[in-house]
Amino acid sequence: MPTINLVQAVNQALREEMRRDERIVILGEDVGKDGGVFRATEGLYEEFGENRVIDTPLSESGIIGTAIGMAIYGLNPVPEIQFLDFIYPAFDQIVTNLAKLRYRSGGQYSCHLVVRAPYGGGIKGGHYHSQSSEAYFCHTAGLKVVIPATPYDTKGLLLSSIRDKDPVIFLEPKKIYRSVKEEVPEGEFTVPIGKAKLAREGSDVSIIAYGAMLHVALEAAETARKNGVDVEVLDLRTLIPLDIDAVLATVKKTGRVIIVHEAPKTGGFGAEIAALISEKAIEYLKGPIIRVAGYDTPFPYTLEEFYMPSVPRIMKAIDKLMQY
Amino acid sequence: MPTINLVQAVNQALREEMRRDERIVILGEDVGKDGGVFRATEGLYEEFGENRVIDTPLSESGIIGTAIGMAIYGLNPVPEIQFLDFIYPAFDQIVTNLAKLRYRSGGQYSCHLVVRAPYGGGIKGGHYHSQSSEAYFCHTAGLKVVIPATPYDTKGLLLSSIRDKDPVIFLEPKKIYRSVKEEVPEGEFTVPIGKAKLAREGSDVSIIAYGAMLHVALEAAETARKNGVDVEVLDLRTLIPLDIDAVLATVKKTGRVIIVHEAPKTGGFGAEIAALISEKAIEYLKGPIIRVAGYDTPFPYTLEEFYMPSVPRIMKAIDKLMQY
Amino acid sequence: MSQSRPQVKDKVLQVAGFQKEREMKGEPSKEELIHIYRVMLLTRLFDTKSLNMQRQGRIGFYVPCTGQEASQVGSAFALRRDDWTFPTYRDVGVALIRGASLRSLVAHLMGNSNDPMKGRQMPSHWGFRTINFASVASPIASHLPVAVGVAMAMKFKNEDKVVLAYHGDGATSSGDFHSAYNFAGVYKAPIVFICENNGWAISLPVQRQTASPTLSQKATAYGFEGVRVDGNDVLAVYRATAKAVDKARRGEGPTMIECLTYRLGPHSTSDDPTRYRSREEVEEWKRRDCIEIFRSFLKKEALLSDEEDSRIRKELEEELNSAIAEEEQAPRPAIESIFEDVYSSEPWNIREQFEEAKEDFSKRM
Amino acid sequence: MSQSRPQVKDKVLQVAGFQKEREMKGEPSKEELIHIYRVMLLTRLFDTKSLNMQRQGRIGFYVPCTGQEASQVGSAFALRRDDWTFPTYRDVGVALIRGASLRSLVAHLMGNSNDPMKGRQMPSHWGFRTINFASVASPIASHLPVAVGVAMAMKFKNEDKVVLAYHGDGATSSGDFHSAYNFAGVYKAPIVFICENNGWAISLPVQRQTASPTLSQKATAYGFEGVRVDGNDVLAVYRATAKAVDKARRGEGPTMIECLTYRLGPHSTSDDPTRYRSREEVEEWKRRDCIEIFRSFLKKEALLSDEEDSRIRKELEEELNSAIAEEEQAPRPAIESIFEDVYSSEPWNIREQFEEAKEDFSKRM
Ligand SMILES: Cc1ncc(C[n+]2csc(CCOP(=O)(O)OP(=O)(O)O)c2C)c(N)n1
Ligand SMILES: Cc1ncc(C[n+]2csc(CCOP(=O)(O)OP(=O)(O)O)c2C)c(N)n1
Ligand SMILES: [Mg+2]
Ligand SMILES: [Mg+2]
Repeated sequence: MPTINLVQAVNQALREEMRRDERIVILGEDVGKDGGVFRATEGLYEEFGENRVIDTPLSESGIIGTAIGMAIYGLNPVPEIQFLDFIYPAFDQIVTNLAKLRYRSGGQYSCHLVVRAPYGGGIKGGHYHSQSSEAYFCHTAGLKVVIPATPYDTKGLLLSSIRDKDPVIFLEPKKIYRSVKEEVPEGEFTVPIGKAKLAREGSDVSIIAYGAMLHVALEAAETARKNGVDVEVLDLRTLIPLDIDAVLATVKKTGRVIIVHEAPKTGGFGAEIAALISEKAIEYLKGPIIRVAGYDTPFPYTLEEFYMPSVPRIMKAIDKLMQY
Repeated sequence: MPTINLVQAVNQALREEMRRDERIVILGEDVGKDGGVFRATEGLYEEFGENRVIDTPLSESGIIGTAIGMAIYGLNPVPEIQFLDFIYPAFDQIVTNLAKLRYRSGGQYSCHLVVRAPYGGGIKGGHYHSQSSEAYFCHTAGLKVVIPATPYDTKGLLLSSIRDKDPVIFLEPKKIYRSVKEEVPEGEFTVPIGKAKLAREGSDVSIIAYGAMLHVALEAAETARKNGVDVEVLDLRTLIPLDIDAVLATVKKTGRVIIVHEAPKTGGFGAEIAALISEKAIEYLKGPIIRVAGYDTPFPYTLEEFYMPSVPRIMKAIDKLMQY
Repeated sequence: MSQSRPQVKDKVLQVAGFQKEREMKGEPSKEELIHIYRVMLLTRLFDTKSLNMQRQGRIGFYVPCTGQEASQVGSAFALRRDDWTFPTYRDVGVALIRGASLRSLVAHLMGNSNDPMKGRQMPSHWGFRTINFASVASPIASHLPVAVGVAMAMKFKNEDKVVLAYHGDGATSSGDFHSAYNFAGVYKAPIVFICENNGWAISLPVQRQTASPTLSQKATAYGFEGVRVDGNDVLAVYRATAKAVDKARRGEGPTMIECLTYRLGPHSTSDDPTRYRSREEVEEWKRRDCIEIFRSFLKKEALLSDEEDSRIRKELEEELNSAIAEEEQAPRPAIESIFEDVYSSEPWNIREQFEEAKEDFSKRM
Repeated sequence: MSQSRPQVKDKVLQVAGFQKEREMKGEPSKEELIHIYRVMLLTRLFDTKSLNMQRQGRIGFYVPCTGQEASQVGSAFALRRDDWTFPTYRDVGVALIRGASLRSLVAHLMGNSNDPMKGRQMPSHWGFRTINFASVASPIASHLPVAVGVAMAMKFKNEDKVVLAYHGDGATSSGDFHSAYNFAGVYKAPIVFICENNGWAISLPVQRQTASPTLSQKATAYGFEGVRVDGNDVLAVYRATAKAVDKARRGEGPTMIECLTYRLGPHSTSDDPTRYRSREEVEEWKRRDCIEIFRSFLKKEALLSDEEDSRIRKELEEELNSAIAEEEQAPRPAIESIFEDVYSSEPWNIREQFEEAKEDFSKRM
């Protein structure tokens, strides 16, 4: 089995699925001839032509809006937003049309499509090439939100997303686009939406993470092991619909919870996880629920490694819980 | 002291402050000659003229974007978004410019202004005239978020917001624009941003609410009293920055927490409150943290009274906590 | 500050000899002319009735279209059955000429259990899949990029279908107007934009909406043609649209048609237009009522007699009254419908919320 | 598919006898012409150096402007000191002609403790309050409505100042372009839009950005004038801008100036332009290098000697090298700066996060 990285997994999933499904159309800025600024769509323009890999004008509301129309008319669009930070001009299309069309039309119309966007920090992109704004989409009923953390899951989840019947916001952790590699089978396989993965078993503390933060969490777990603390790590993979059973299972097992995400702490998706735990499993808790998250500031440039959740910050949270 | 309603309080605050501060400029759709679709700006066009009460073209990004420019240049704009549901075309201006200008320019530039918008359900407005999307703004570092629940607080908080140095999203609960009345002094007074109000003291259960839901919470508290349960009700008034001391004080006092908001439950601001409590005061809790919120669907029309948090739903939560 | 009377070339109803021109390809037959008239009249009756029902508290809200029937009916009549329309809240005439049933319109206004929208949307937020009439959302112009996407998909599938997308004068200021028009131009999408310039966007007159002397000239910024027609002349609207639709069908790209017309009533049932516009302006436009104009044309051309006219009106009133009577019997939607159709299948959180809600519902029924 | 050579009327540098025309009101003096040349050259040198520094890993990112110096310097030279500019990431020439110090530019690229942006923004996201040079955000065109707001405020205060707002060809597709232009037209704001049409928006050629044959004609959709100039002719750019700025200052509203030019380098240091455009196209435009054109004009007109030219270059190189050398000594910003300037004062959550972070920071320093 070939070893590939995360962005190659995206590319492979798109290419294979486009061969199988003629309704798939990719559209976005620089996705065609240029192959995407991260090369996620490299070679697709050459293979599938300009009708299926559409370089668009600079308008995110145009990209998402026309993709919704295509979806209504039976195509299977996979629009790309070049950086998640640039999705806001399309926010109205997403909140008003994409999320609500099925509901508002009484089920007469629907618009399944997958919005792909690289997200998160770690590439020295400053405020506008580093944001993690998944919480906005998680709070918007009608959308599914998927965030893979490994090449295998990226391919499997992207295929599931493309085959789903609902609109999916598919966020790719660009920090690890190239750095995380693993064996990924060629050809068809899927990873189900809505199922978390126990990335590491443990009995003392549970870390709940997703995207690039999974790897920081795993590294912290490894460090903790050396200190004799046995850490379990849950990779959510899908934020909406959340795998509540997996979350509650690990909470009930360890009674100590740390949630890690890059997005600013206040109002981030970690808040929802903490709230659900405090609603459904509070009697199992042996201490406070700790969120290790981005700070409540815009994303900085020079000092980004101090902004993003790090192994030392997670270690501190582990210590705090173990000593509680 | 005259008895006025909430929308009159908005109008009075604007009128009085515009007389005092010549830099104040109102802009928005139908705010001038028409006096605003809810009449919040009634009479201001006549008194202050078309340079200070500006009817704009139909473009929310134009309204907020130009208001930011005016603020940078030393004016004190109070743009109105006709319904909060229509703010999304301006979402990029808000997230990209309004929230980040001070930070990104290293403090060289700032843009204080107050975005006023009616929000929430209860007027039979369906999906697009009923939304409560405060959580999006609460998750956006750089913004303050203020939501009054009474005419007195509306006037006092709007004056504080206009005099603040940071961008404020000021959300007005339109359901109670006319139905809630009280005595409000004419002339200058302020209510501080960042301070919650203990709307009712009690010892058994704490309800944390804001906006129109305050009144539903108070009604539930009154009903509970008849059942012998003593309910405390905290009116947040400001969501960002949250009055964490007041939240923790009531939690520590009663040990039983219900959070009420209209916005959909998943990822709503109630999640943040629950998360903070589970981080900072978990040892005081006598039961789960319960959120009584809008359902995770778009806002319906015919059945809106079943969608919105109601006294019976809150009573059920109270019962559950008292029997836990 | 007021919506001036149109200065446009393509006037049909004011020139004599329409009959002679009928050989023109695609020109409506006598039966079709009467059909157009019927639908315009039905639109007017529906509108008047709906406004009244709102005032009586029988429906909650309504967006009237009186005055704009010619722009709506004349344009949509140029379509084939398998073409698509993307209407606004105001386009009752489009729905009716496309074949929407009165009962479904009334059911929607009542938000009852027969409402195709399942009582979820505010009145006037229609959507009828069976007649390719897209679902309306309130945010102005948000449907326009979507309409272009449908047109692009038609082209992608090598079909010869066309999309007709409606919007107002106010909509031209929105970002989505710009995105939609630009994409339509770049991809030569088979779409025709019908701009119902009714002079007002709630209280803002079109002259303060934009400094552009006409709206139709905005099309040139996107590399396609914009034309201006007398929007109260149903046949002028029809002809301009038929021409543009043909062009789009031939693969020659989009057209914008600015229909100069007037909103004779309030913006919606929540609006009081006397706050912002003069009675004189309204009166002037009332004298140009598009239905009156068409009726006198039909009579002058001996296509419609007084008796026929009264008979038609009576028939339509009966149809309308019976639709209303029937729909007023229908119950409100089942309460569990709140929880359906958010996703293609129900996720755990919605199921859980439904379970919790059931008890509340049963207590409050 | 390629950026064609400009077909524009206002060419100055290619016609003889510039000297004779100098009496024209506001035409630059000899000293000013040399100053313009110096700044264009400095811009080029800065650009080349910055690209190199990025390749050497001394800065993290850069957005080059080589090829566009004439459009940038020529336009901004038409302003008064108290006017404002709203630049893009690419507008080094605007910063320099407005008087930005080399050290502040370099400090920003390095994101060090002298950076006025406090190392918070990616390189090329400038902002210098002292010279009324607004703060750049990445989202394309997001500054345009803000620029119009500043112009509206100038008008509100009855000042005779003007805003110059820059944007690219790609930006014309954005919703914010549309809002900004429309508001500018409606309120007759004292603003001039400089569209640096460099042929490409990353990999998308302008011909596929819009179906409009020119970008300048887009202005007519907003009721004001759009003009097209040879963007590689610094004096043509200057003249067109001076005229438009005067007009705006007189209260006669906005103008759009489309400068036809070319991006000779990559879109940014992350871009590989060979993936999407031909070497021939680039070579053709290299032959029209705006600095070469201006230099030969100055020499032909005997305003600049070879020796003076070399002396200027040498001076500028030294200035630049010493600015870089000095800034490379500066430390990175203090770590607590992450937490400052989010609000005018620190709320409890940020204070709490800072307290928690301190320990982490001290361990990792
Ligand atoms: C994005 C957005 N902003 C504001 C509104 C409130 N609003 C409803 S209708 C309207 C005016 C629309 O004018 P126009 O496009 O001319 O259409 P008309 O109502 O005249 O048919 C406004 C401002 C809205 N629905 N959507
Ligand atoms: C809203 C938004 N979408 C996408 C991007 C990514 N992006 C950065 S520059 C650029 C092209 C800009 O082209 P143009 O306006 O012609 O300016 P130029 O770079 O040529 O100077 C794109 C698409 C962005 N910065 N902002
Ligand atoms: Mg209108
Ligand atoms: Mg460009």
